[in-house]
Amino acid sequence: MAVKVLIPTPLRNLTNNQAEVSAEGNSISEIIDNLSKNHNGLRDRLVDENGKVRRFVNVYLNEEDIRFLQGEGTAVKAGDTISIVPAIAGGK
Amino acid sequence: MAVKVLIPTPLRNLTNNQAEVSAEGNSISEIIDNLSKNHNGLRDRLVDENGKVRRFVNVYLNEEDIRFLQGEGTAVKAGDTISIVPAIAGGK
Amino acid sequence: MSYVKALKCRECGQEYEKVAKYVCEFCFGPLEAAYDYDKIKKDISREKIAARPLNIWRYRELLPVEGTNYNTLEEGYTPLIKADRLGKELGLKNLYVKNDCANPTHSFKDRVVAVASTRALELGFDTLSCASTGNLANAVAAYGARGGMKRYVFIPSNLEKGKVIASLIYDPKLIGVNGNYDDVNRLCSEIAGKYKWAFVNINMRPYYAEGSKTLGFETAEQLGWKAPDQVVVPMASGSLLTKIWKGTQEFIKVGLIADKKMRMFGAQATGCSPITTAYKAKTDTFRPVKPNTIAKSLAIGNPADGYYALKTINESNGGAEMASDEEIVEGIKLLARTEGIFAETAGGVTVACLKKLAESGALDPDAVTVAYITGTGLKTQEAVADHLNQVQVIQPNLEAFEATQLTAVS
Amino acid sequence: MSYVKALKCRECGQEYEKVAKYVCEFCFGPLEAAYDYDKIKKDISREKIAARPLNIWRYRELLPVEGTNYNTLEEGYTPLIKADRLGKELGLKNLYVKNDCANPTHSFKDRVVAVASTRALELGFDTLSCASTGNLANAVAAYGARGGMKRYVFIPSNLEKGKVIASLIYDPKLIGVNGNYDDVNRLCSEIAGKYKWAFVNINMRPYYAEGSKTLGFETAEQLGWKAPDQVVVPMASGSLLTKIWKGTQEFIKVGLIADKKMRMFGAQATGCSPITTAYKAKTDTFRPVKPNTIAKSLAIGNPADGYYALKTINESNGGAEMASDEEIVEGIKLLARTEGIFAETAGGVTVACLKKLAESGALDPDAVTVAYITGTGLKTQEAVADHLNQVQVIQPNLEAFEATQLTAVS
Repeated sequence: MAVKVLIPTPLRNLTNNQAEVSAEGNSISEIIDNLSKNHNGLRDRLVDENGKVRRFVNVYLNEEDIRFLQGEGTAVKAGDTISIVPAIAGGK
Repeated sequence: MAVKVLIPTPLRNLTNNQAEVSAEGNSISEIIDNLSKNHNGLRDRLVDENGKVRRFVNVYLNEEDIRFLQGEGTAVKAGDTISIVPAIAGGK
Repeated sequence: MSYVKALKCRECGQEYEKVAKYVCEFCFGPLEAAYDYDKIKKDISREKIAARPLNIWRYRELLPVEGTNYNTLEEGYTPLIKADRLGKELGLKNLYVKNDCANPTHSFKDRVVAVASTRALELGFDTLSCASTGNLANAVAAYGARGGMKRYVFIPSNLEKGKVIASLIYDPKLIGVNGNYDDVNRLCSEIAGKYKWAFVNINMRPYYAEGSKTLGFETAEQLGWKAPDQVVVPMASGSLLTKIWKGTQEFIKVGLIADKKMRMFGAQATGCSPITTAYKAKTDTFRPVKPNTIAKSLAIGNPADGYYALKTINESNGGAEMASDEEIVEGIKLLARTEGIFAETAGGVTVACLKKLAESGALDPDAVTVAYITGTGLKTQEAVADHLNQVQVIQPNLEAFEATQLTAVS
Repeated sequence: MSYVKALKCRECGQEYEKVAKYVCEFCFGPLEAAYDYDKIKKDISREKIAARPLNIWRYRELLPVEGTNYNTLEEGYTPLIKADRLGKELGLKNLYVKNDCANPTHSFKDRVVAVASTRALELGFDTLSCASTGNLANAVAAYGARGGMKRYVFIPSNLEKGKVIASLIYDPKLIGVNGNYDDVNRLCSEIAGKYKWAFVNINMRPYYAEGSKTLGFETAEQLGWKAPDQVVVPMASGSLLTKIWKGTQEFIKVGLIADKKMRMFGAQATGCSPITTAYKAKTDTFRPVKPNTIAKSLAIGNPADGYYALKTINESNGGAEMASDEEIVEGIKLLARTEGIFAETAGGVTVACLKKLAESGALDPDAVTVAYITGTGLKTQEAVADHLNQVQVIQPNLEAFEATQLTAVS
């Protein structure tokens, strides 16, 4: 099952400058694992050696932060959109 | 014809500390002239040697500045109230 | 210890003790602090001033208080900004803006209330009071709180809620008087006559008014101990203009700066312009007016210091201008767009008149020019609200952004 | 010339050129300016700093810009007020309040935007931009204007008119995005990826964030070149707290002040307290929250610098507290009533948490304590409007005054 993944600027050198790619998988971690098939090195930028999403990476499933869902284990379905967003400064 | 005259603090040493006195006259200047009959020296505090109200004295007839009326010549009638108010700072 | 010898009537010269008294008992003229300038000249120096904290009290010898127990929130020493973009639009090559929005309650009133409240505490008052429609009320409520004083603030009862909150926050007794500003002031005169309270703009006026001189002091110090060539000052009662002049003359008198012919220009709103009108008519008598302008902090129809302001303008070879409500709004926008400073309506009056004075040739385009911005636009937002560009609303995606903004994007 | 060697990833140490880049391409960690402290130590001195103008640029060696062509409105060097009355109420004997309301657009954001916009001009950008709901929008609109730049400010489209005016006045392109603050930020990330614009809080973040250090610098200088013992700082992303810490450590490192164990205390709103919650739970992972608090400038549910803020709090033997909406309002009122300072809601959070930390014994009552007030209450009046005493309305005569006020009059 394929979902749309939005790629932030700092990673687009790994996606041929594409802002949007697609990937297969039934959960966030499967999607992330599979991203590297077509885009070499992408997975390692997003997760650490234990497969956990890195501290300064935010992953959204359809506008919802996956930390509000089931984290890396969150299930995805066809038509979903995943956004990867670096932490953004603001406030104090 | 008698009218009520409100006396400001700096002049009350001339009115036995009364905040309000009454005076006779048909115009502002007649009233001011007559004020000194009962209150020695009061007139000279209010008008200069030419009988003009001093620069820093404001005279109100029933809440209206006499400079909006006919100045010292403004007519008064029984029951009117005259207020004497020193210029007050404010703004810039 | 103080360098003030007495309070002295500006009209007849009669002297009084340094108490809470504001008007001459003989001629009703305003009382003013009289200093021993010879002594100050011996005791003061640029080095001494420069070593002191950055507030109005660095000029303590020329302020009318006795001790050094200041009731202060670090008022004064506000930015003097070189305004090249605004200057370019107006054809003025050496333009500065003195930005008094930076004060603790965001207007120049903090200067005068700091002095008045300090003196009030010295004289043993435990209650600070004023009549005001805005900036002064904020400052009295704040400095009264800072000084641990009871505070009674009198306002017209129909004042907008927004302006009331910025005073209420300091928890004063806030009294709304059914009537206009004149009624409020008249009531306050009566209360000041009966109760032993310090009304900053009534019985404390001789001290209060001296605080404005610090704008003149700072300008000279910030320009490198040199007075500007020409200044534009907003006028209500006219007090501020005369005090900026007085402060500068005092700096010359005590030897801190060289003598210089500084030209004083006054700015009023067309809807309340008795001083400018008298100036243009070449008369020295004022016809009081019923104010009708968005510049409410300048809406004083019967200017207590108008006579002296006019005299100062004329003697300094200066001038006076006035600005309509529309020009005031444009003035606020012009300053914000070119220099990033959001001024209150009185600042709009200053900028609009600065523009007119520049265009008419009254101002020397090469001379060092200072325009005084006396308070922040955050307090008078309603005056500009309907005169600004609109927000452009888009959907949260790049396509929507580009579709609406493409022409603007280079 | 600059003392910044490179931008460096705080996580993995990877170095980058000093361009508009904010995130490590390898580990997504935040990039930070890396200085040559040995060289700075040789070149800087108290005397050198003291002789410079009173704005943030007096600490130029420790700021990430190359030249001296600053885009400035005289931000910084705001008052550090001894707060004895507030201290007495809280049982703190050496309390100070750092009042950043005095900045040009009346919040500490002027510090960060001054640095970001100066660096943006150095890098050749002609457009300044940001995503913001308030203070940052005002500062970017103002400093963009001051620098002669085009300015694009992105806000949620449902923002109150009052907050919009204080940005619109500077005539930026103001884009209302249909969505919440996160949506606005995400759109801005995309625009920053495509257009050569300087987004102060995105691609300019390494420069922007350094501006906050000046609060730490100034506090130490104003205390007589000495760091305070303990400070209370409001936290949204947590950046401000880490930068005040960093600035103080830098002052120690380059020899301007003596080494000292300064304790860092963070203040959050209960309705958005991921950092305080993590602190209290003794964990270093954050659960993002959906903000629900009147302290909108602290309403960032996913704190980008939370990890570092927590680390700093723990390593400095500090602490963290949180305040409910009710406590925030009381905090604003308490500060205004005792010290005459009208703070924004974030300031209410700081004061409320200061109170709790004092009461719980977390703060040492004898130590030199500094509380940071980051912006003016004039921008968040709606938060307190319904919680203040009322105006007492009277007829304009002495009898009416005495009838209603007599009990209050001594």
